[in-house]
Amino acid sequence: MAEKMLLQAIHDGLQEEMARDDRVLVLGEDVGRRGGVFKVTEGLIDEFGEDRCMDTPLAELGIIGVAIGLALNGMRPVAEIQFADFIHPAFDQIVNEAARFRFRSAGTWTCPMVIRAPYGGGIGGGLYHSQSVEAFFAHVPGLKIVVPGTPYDAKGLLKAAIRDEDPVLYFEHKKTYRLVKGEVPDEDYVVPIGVAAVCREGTDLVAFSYGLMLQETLRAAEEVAAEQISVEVVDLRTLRPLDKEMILEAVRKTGKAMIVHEDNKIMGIGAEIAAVISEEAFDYLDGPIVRVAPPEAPAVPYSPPLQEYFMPNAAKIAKAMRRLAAY
Amino acid sequence: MAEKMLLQAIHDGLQEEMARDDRVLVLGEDVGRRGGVFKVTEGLIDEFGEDRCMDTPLAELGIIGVAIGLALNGMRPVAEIQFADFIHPAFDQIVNEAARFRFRSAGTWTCPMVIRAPYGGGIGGGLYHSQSVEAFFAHVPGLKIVVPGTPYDAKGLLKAAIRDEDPVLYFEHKKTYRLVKGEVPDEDYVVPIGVAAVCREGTDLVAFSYGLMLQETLRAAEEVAAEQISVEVVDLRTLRPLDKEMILEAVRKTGKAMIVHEDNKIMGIGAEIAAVISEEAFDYLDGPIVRVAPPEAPAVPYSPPLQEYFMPNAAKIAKAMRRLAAY
Amino acid sequence: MDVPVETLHEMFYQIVLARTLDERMWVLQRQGQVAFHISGMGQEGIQVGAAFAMDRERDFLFPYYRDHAFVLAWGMTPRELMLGLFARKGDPASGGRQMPAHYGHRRLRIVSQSSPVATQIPQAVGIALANELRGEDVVTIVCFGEGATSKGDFHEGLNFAAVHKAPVIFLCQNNQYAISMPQSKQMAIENVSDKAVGYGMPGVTVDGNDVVAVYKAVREAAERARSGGGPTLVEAKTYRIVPHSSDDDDRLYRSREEVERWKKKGPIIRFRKFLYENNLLDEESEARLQAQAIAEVDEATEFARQAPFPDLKNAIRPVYYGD
Amino acid sequence: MDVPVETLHEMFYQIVLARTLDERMWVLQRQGQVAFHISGMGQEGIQVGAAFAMDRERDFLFPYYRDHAFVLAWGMTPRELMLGLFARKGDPASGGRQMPAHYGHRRLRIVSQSSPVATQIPQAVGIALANELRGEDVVTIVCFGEGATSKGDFHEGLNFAAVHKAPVIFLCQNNQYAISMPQSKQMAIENVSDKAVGYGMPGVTVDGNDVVAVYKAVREAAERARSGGGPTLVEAKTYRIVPHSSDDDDRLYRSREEVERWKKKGPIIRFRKFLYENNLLDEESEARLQAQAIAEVDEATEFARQAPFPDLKNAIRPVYYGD
Ligand SMILES: Cc1ncc(C[n+]2csc(CCOP(=O)(O)OP(=O)(O)O)c2C)c(N)n1
Ligand SMILES: Cc1ncc(C[n+]2csc(CCOP(=O)(O)OP(=O)(O)O)c2C)c(N)n1
Ligand SMILES: [Mg+2]
Ligand SMILES: [Mg+2]
Repeated sequence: MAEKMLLQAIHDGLQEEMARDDRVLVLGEDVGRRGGVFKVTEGLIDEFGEDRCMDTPLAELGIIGVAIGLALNGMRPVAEIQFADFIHPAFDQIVNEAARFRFRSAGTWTCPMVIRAPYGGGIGGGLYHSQSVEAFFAHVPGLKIVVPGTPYDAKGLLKAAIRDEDPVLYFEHKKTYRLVKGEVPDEDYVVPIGVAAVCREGTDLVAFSYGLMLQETLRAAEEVAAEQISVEVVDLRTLRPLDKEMILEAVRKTGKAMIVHEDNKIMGIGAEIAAVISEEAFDYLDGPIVRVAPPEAPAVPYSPPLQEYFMPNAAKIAKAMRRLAAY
Repeated sequence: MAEKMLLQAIHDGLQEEMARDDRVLVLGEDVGRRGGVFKVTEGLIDEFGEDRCMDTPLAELGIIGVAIGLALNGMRPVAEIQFADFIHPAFDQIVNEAARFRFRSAGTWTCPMVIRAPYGGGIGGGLYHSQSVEAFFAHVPGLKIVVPGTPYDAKGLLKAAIRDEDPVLYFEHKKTYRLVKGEVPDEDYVVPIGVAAVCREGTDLVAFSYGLMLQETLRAAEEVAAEQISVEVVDLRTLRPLDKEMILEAVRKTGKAMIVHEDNKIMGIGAEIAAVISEEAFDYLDGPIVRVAPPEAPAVPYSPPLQEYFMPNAAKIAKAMRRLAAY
Repeated sequence: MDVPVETLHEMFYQIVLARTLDERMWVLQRQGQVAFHISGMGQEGIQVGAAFAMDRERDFLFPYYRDHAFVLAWGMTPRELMLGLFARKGDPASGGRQMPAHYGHRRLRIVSQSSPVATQIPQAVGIALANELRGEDVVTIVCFGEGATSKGDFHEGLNFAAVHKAPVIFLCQNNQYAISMPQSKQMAIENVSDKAVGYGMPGVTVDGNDVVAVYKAVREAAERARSGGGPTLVEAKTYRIVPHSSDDDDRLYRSREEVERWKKKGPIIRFRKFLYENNLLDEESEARLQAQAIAEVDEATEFARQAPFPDLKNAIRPVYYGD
Repeated sequence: MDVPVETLHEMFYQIVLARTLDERMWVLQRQGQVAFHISGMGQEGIQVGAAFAMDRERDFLFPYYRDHAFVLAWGMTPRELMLGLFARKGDPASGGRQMPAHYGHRRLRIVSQSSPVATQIPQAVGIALANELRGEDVVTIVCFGEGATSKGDFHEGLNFAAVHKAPVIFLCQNNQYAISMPQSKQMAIENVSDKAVGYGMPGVTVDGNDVVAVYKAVREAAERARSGGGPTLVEAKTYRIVPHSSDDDDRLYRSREEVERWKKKGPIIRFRKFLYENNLLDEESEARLQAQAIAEVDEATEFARQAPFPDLKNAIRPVYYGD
């Protein structure tokens, strides 16, 4: 066991999977000599060569389309989208193609592939280097979506994603790359897709979150604990398929639920969680289901005070926790 | 007043707006001589010429990108996407570009444009000619989304969309084109964007729907009325911005809510409506919020029995109504 | 490059068979026995010529919806195609989930195809790259119409293939129309093959109604790919002699004269003439082939008509592994 | 086509001003006064040459993030650019919402730009078409790097423009790198202008370090567009003499020798030599220009540094009309 940054955990997960299975390869813009703009793929080109650490033209549709072909024909591609904000040109290839091969071909053609994309704000990226895009894909049968919140999960979920037989979107929050550190085992392990984690036990209400917001939610829970408000915090980790059992169990236990995310509120992941709870745990609810999310503007603005104003944070979350606890 | 098919109402709305305002033009694949594959643009090329009824190359990204440019420079383009299933290549241009011009330019550059797309299943279109895509866009600040359910609304909402200062997605259900008929006034009128409509009054529960499913929901309400279950039916008409006031009012009145749509359940419009209700009308709820939607498979299969099995219909909806009423 | 006589005969039979099957499908659709048909008529010359130029035991085929004759020549049976048309149990492409003509056959390396135009192009590049990475002697051929060349998928796919020297053949079946849009509204150039210039790969235009010419052009491209020479764009020019699909009415956008003129230049008429002129076909053997094709198609039609519908679970599964 | 002496002088000053401003921005970033800078250094020759070839009173400019010198020459002020860099109130592009170098200026017809590469290309075609439809004598010029040519947006935009004869100039500023990717990994051809062949429009390659050559090439393209001749693809070759942005370390992927070699061929050195050789510039006037540029940049820096931050409502509005 060693303490690692989240970034390092992803790097190591890639490296180990490539060493373990020579069907695994990474492709994307600047992943080679440059090691990716965040250095996640650093050194892979030296160890595995240009063929398995493949620099591509500036063409997200093409990257995903080619990755699909590689997957159809026996490889295990891990495609990198340089920023999640630039995944949209590949939307058709992901949603209409990768997600549907198994179904449309009666299971004869399949797409085991991973798409990695750094997402999220708070890092001075402005409208187009800060986006949260997970909600778009969470609507799509055939896809899986994971968002690691800790280095341990980052490595374990990446390995699970690479070994999965279906297309998996793996979103990594840029601000957590160096901010979030934690113990990572040396031996091989996976974190199963589809399983949430209770990060903090509590009795008054449960807050569901993921990614960077998990950190803020934990800080908020700590803050209100001093005021005798006991908050359970659940890291969703997988956004599709949601861990419905754990979600419902936490609600049955606490009676009050809150969802915190950095993505826009309307039609964000919080909507689905609220819907599941209100449909399947209605009798256990002692209060409204609360969503904490940024205002309905298109992504994070650049200027520091604007960014600060836009992003949810521990203080804003704590305020919502107090209100819900008092309901 | 004359009785018209929904298809005809859209055609007339286009024709009248083009005659009224010479900034209005339509563009898309086969919209010229062919009149569009569904004949919605029939005759427009004769009346307005090739410049204002513009056949384009087979390139959805390009169509929307060009339409954005036209809108930025003083025109009022109405871009047709031949089937909603093919809107995904333009996802980036719609979500990252059209939706954000106003915000990113401090209001100096704007995109008043309409994107029309026939959507929906039940017409033997299989996976790729049957999709419901509204949920993806309902997540995006800067966009508006309308789905007419009647010929009256089809024309009135189209006019409102064309006269709107922001990008509007206008989804027309293919099966309603000829199936749904109704009175359409001869004089000019608009149906305001953002306003839902109560189509049937009721007291036991409220069902929210739109598009083709509105018809099935009304039939189901009729069916259960015979069993003394009084269902209020609301046609959402606009999916972004949702008419929150009307939604909450109907829930406060009936105490029980159901959402019916043809799109996949997880992260569909129903999720947002359930979330809004459970957040803002919690105290009025007498039962779980129920969502009626197809199974979690990627779009409608082709073979007739499979299609039948997949699609929600009056019988399935009535069953859910009975269950909720009895709760 | 000489084409063996045996190959010429086989090719002729495949063309006749495909046309016979296609005509029957139109009839079934017009009779209301099936809901939809999209036809490859007029393009059989391209497809059969190309199929025979490939190594059908090893190579990958990524077809498009007109590749009726292509998939037949590649090894699919009339029964399989008819099961697809009727969307019955046993349809190897999709188990009745997809519309007819959305081909796919795992064992034959015919990749499952969707409806959105051109999406298969970058995917085919990935398939080819996988073989290349593993050092296998396998080539991928991917088909599409001239309309598809307008899409970003075409562009990003071809550029990627050229940069990474993928062993792939891009076969554009230029039938001069994309539904109602004539080529002139699709692009401001005469030859699709000129698009190869911008990618730095060879581009050739060939008369798509000349089976042998197509065979030779594709053969050459395949040899280039096999020997590490990378991708080729092959444009085969022909004409769509039927409406876009059974839902289309092509009288709205083109004259009957134009259609009739092109029908006369069709691949069957032309190939037949070539064979007769070279004494490779006579009336008796032709009649025998025709009869055989009709018998095959009759049998396939009956088989599919009587096949059961797919199980209902096909409507919702498999979406994920293990479903 | 002869370039008036006055124009040459103005161009030289604009280049000097842009370089001075750009250098200052690097300094401010390295000092931690601003968070981010993305530079146009080395590309000023292309941008100023092109700007002067257009009608800046009427035409539309759709810039990209290196078009620092372009927007200055087009009429934006150093103050405005500095406000963008500091993301302060009064930034005319975005009111502090966007990252620096995401230009835009409604009054000057400089269209608001986003970060996703190449999206502006089809949009520029639409802008040009609007003028064409209204019969106005207005041309649109749109800029991008050679990396952007790999995207579907480039392809669909250029094809659309050629088919519809839109009065638009596609100016590719080929600086040989897309972040770390050399041109050879981006495309399998030497000249981006060869891509014009596939669209059926003229394509020209010009030395982007030669201001006058760029001026002439763009002028010719603009005249073609104005006279109904449709679009042109102009490739101006140069080299990115700095890292991709202040976040990049270009030593990871290219040698110092390569960079130094290209620095010597830069547009300022070259233009200066040309002016001296033709007795159009002497040391005294050059010194005056330099001093003037520094003064302008000093003033702009101070102005922006002291400007207030944007109002907080800018974080959430305007999203819709009426907000
Ligand atoms: C992305 C997308 N847009 C539109 C369509 C509708 N559509 C189906 S076929 C077709 C024309 C295709 O023309 P071409 O590529 O020339 O092939 P052809 O049908 O002529 O063989 C169109 C527009 C589609 N299937 N996919
Ligand atoms: C769609 C998209 N993908 C990736 C990026 C990240 N990115 C920003 S600039 C750049 C390189 C662009 O290269 P080029 O077009 O040659 O322009 P240059 O920066 O060299 O001037 C990349 C990959 C982006 N902004 N947009
Ligand atoms: Mg065609
Ligand atoms: Mg470059």
